Amino acid sequence: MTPMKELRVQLEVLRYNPDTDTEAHFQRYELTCPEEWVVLDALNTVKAEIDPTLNYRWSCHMAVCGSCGMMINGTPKLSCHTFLRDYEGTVIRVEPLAHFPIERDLVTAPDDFMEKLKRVKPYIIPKEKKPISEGEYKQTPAQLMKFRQYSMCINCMLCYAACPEYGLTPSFIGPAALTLAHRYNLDSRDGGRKERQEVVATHEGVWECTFVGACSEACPAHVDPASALQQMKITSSIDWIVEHLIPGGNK
Amino acid sequence: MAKSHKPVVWFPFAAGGTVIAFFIPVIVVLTFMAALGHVPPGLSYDRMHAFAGSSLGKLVIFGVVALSLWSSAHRLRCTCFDFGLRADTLVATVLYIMAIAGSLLSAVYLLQI
Amino acid sequence: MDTISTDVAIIGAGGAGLRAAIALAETDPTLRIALISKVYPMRSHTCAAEGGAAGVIKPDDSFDMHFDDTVGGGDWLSDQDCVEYFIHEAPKELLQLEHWGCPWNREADGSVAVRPFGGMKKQRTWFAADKSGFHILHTLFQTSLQFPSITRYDEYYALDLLVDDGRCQGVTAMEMRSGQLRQFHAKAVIIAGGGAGRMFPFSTNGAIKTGDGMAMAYRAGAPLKDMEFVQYHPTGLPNTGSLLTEACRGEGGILVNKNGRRYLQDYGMGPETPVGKPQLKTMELGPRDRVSQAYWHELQKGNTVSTKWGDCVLLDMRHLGEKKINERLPLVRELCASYLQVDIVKDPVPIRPVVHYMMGGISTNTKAATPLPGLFAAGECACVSLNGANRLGSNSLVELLVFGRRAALSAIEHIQGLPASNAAALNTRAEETQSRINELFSRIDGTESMSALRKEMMDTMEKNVGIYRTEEGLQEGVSKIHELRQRYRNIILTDKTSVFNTDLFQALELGSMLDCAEAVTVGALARKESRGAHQRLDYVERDDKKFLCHTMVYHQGLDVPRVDYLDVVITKSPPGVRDYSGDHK
Amino acid sequence: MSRRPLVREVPPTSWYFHRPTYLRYMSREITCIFVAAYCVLLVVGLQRLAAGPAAYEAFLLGLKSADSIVFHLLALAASVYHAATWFGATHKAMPIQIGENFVQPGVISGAHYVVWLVLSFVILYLAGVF
Ligand SMILES: Cc1cc2nc3c(=O)[nH]c(=O)nc-3n(C[C@H](O)[C@H](O)[C@H](O)COP(=O)(O)OP(=O)(O)OC[C@H]3O[C@@H](n4cnc5c(N)ncnc54)[C@H](O)[C@@H]3O)c2cc1C
Ligand code: SF4
Ligand code: F3S
Ligand code: FES
Repeated sequence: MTPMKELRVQLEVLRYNPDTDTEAHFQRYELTCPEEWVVLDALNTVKAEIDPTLNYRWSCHMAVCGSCGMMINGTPKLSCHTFLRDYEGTVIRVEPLAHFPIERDLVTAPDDFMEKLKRVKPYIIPKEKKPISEGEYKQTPAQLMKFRQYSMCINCMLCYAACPEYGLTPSFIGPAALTLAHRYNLDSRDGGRKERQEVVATHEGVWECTFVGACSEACPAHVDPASALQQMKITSSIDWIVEHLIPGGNK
Repeated sequence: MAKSHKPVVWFPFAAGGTVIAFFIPVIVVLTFMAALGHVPPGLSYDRMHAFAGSSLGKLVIFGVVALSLWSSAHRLRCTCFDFGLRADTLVATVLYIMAIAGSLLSAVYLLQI
Repeated sequence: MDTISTDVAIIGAGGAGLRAAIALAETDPTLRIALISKVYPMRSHTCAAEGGAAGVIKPDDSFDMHFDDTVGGGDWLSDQDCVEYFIHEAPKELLQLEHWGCPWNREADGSVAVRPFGGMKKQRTWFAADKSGFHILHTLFQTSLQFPSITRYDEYYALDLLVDDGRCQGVTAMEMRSGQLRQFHAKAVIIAGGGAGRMFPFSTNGAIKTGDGMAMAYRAGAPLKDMEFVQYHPTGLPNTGSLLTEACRGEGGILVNKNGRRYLQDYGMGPETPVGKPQLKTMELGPRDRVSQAYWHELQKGNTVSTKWGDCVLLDMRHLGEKKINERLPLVRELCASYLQVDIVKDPVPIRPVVHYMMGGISTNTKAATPLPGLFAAGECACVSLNGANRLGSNSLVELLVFGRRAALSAIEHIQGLPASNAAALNTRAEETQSRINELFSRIDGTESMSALRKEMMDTMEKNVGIYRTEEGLQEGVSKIHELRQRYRNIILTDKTSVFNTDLFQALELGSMLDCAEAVTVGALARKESRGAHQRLDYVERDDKKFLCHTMVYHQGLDVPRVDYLDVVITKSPPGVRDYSGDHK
Repeated sequence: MSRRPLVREVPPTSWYFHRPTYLRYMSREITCIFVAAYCVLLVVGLQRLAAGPAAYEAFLLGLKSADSIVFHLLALAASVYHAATWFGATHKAMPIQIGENFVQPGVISGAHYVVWLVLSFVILYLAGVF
């Protein structure tokens, strides 16, 4: 058995407790961890062995539940998928996700995101209703692939923390929610695009996006929200032309 | 929330972005040669005049200039916002008027040729 | 304390809870539904399920075959009336999900595709790449957003059921972001709190799977059923415990020991099948209990590979080729690459069995009703006796749907013509919970550290209640867990503040896990036979004379719980031999 | 005590210093300043062209200065950088699906570069550069 290499890890974690603090401050923890560990493992060790008052969210430890998003050295990351080996010899600065209010320590309030998800009507609005007894809607693999990438979003909100336009203009519906609208728009079973346009094509919708692209860079699920938003700008523009410049087009 | 009229400005922005990407670099090279003192033969008065005199030439020149101007103006508007200039309506009005003015002027000049 | 009045309260917003909520909202839009969950719905652990969900859909398949696979796979401990109901509902539920937008993989003609899975005679596992549970959960969550009658209480930690007049009438829950306790008064309560794999140190389960729902019902008087049946998944990553889905083997991956031998053939799952041509219900597609047990034997024989993560066997998928791996098992490739730094296209992956699933849970009948009136349960926290002594991979995700919906319908039936509740009495119950919390906060003489206690529990479970069990080990386990439950009364909170106090929630979760752990150990000690996932070295045979029955464990306060038994429902398939030797015998 | 979420404002005038990604974005965006300035130059050139040969020759001669060289270099860099970012992004705005698969991003941007080079050479050729 080859022994595991160990790393000396220094974490600098943003702390805030509304019961006792008026401001946030950094706290430093030092510990030794196996080199293959992720930042979340280090936090778990801190919580179990050094400081039980440290708070953060996590569950799956396999980058699929979307709970553990944090700013790590200023970049939004899933802490269960951020490897200590990539930060060897440096202090790792851990902060709550940017652009969301801090509830406590690394725990932010995602209410705004949850509200926006709902607004884009992220569910099938069937083109034609059909009872279960008639079986499945046929969908070819090509039709599936058309939207599949956009259905992979784990709602981790890293893209919101990455997008400066969301930070500057919080009313922006934002990358993940808009991408979800696009996902349903592209689904061959769906007929709800027109309804969703009422949100997508507003100022707060795709038009707030200036194609910074930081959302796609941050996305751990390779959803590429920036591309979805660009595509929706094009379709929304075509809609506008049809509605305003073609006689009878706004029917 | 009403739907936005952003497409009016965004569509020409996107078209302009493509035009800039494909045409501006090479045009810059041409005038750059002039700046270096080697005016390319195609930039001579006669040939330029002939080109701008044809209706296709007029259309091409106008298209490139107007779309590039528009695209730059729109992008500049967003950049102003990004730099923290929050008077967006004012900025937009000024920049778009300038772009339109530039386009109109080039149209007028072209028609004079 | 604020009171929230509702018609039906659902605890848990994973697959089962969301399915129940949607069924309630669709069936009767006037019902007020409170959906309470300690995490945002899409964080629920259903998202981690990879492989897929079983339902008869293809012409060459039949309900009878699904029935036989499930009952045999469960080593005849499944209630056959329940299995019957389940297999017929399964395809309907999966189609319903399809209509709601679930991105199932497809055949070229646009129909739904299915893949092979362990212990199944036919290909009948619907899948969405290797993110099936993820897509099911998100489809359900997103679909639920269209129903105004579903009010979500996200990040509310449910504590105790409110029982009065012999029926369950609500629940107390703490809003995690404020630390405020709320009482929910409801005409019916559905628990969909998920599993309890976190009792064990090495598990595929997420941090939230701490058996709160089970413990809550158990403390309120409902029995826990068949808790000793804990499923080990044969292929977990040796360091993080992350799951490599059974689909790895379904697609053709093989298991080899340090000598390169496909050792499953030595444990009643042979003869060997050609590499890359998996055959249903034999070799690598044997049931999970058998495949995990084979690992244990290899370990005893010294045939395992020793790695820096401990003893392992190898899962070899190289022959599948890069294209197929990327298409069908992208997540698996990604997991191995990042957490083990192994590329499955180029190298075999070291793996070992890992605690995965609780066959046992809150005792329910085919209507998803518990013996406590007004209380219903569905999903992994419930034991409706579908899975018997060993769950077949891909039956669970469907169970969530079938019995989530069933619980909703039963709840609606239950609330018709219900007598008015006594709010004052419920209030008193809720105050008891409040005092319990207050006592925990004000305790200053506590001496036990929570993380130390948790570690002792996990170590005990691993050592004494693992894949193979003995009388001696179980005795030790029972007395150790019992001792830990006593010591738990003496734990001390470090964090005494109100907002998002995870120190507090971890303490409460530890309490739940200890309750569940005691039911597991006590049940295992009493069951003197080997069946499915419960294997005893001292009673190696299945004993249908004495133990063709469900273990029912009743909470007795701080005392050792009471164990009772309930007959298994056999309708058409008498106990037989589990045969995994393939077609060519 | 209870909830008191801490809201952190994004500094509106300096946020782009916070991450390299943002700086890259801003540098892409400010290419428009040089492109716009260059367009103004083109409009002036058109005016000169309309004003007759003498004016136009003077205009061409006027381009010959150190400032003009610097300006041209900046405009060239900006427009090329713009082109690169634009070609790199078209596969996002307009993905092409053939059967089940999408055309690789590299293929789409590569095609753009090829068209770009051909176009540029044709224009240079027509302008008599070679
Ligand atoms: C890694 C992995 C892979 C799997 N793969 C498959 C597969 O391929 N096929 C298959 O059929 N099955 C699979 N399973 C099993 C299956 O996924 C689970 O059994 C199932 O998802 C459980 O769903 P659930 O709705 O019961 O619980 P969960 O999804 O775990 O949800 C539990 C809910 O209860 C809530 N809750 C818990 N405690 C409290 C409390 N105190 N207060 C408030 N709310 C609470 C949680 O917040 C959560 O919303 C897999 C399991 C794992 C772990
Ligand atoms: S789009 Fe990507 S980054 Fe954004 S929430 Fe979804 S998974 Fe996270
Ligand atoms: S970072 Fe923001 S501006 Fe658009 S491309 Fe992504 S949403
Ligand atoms: S813990 Fe689930 S995404 Fe990190």
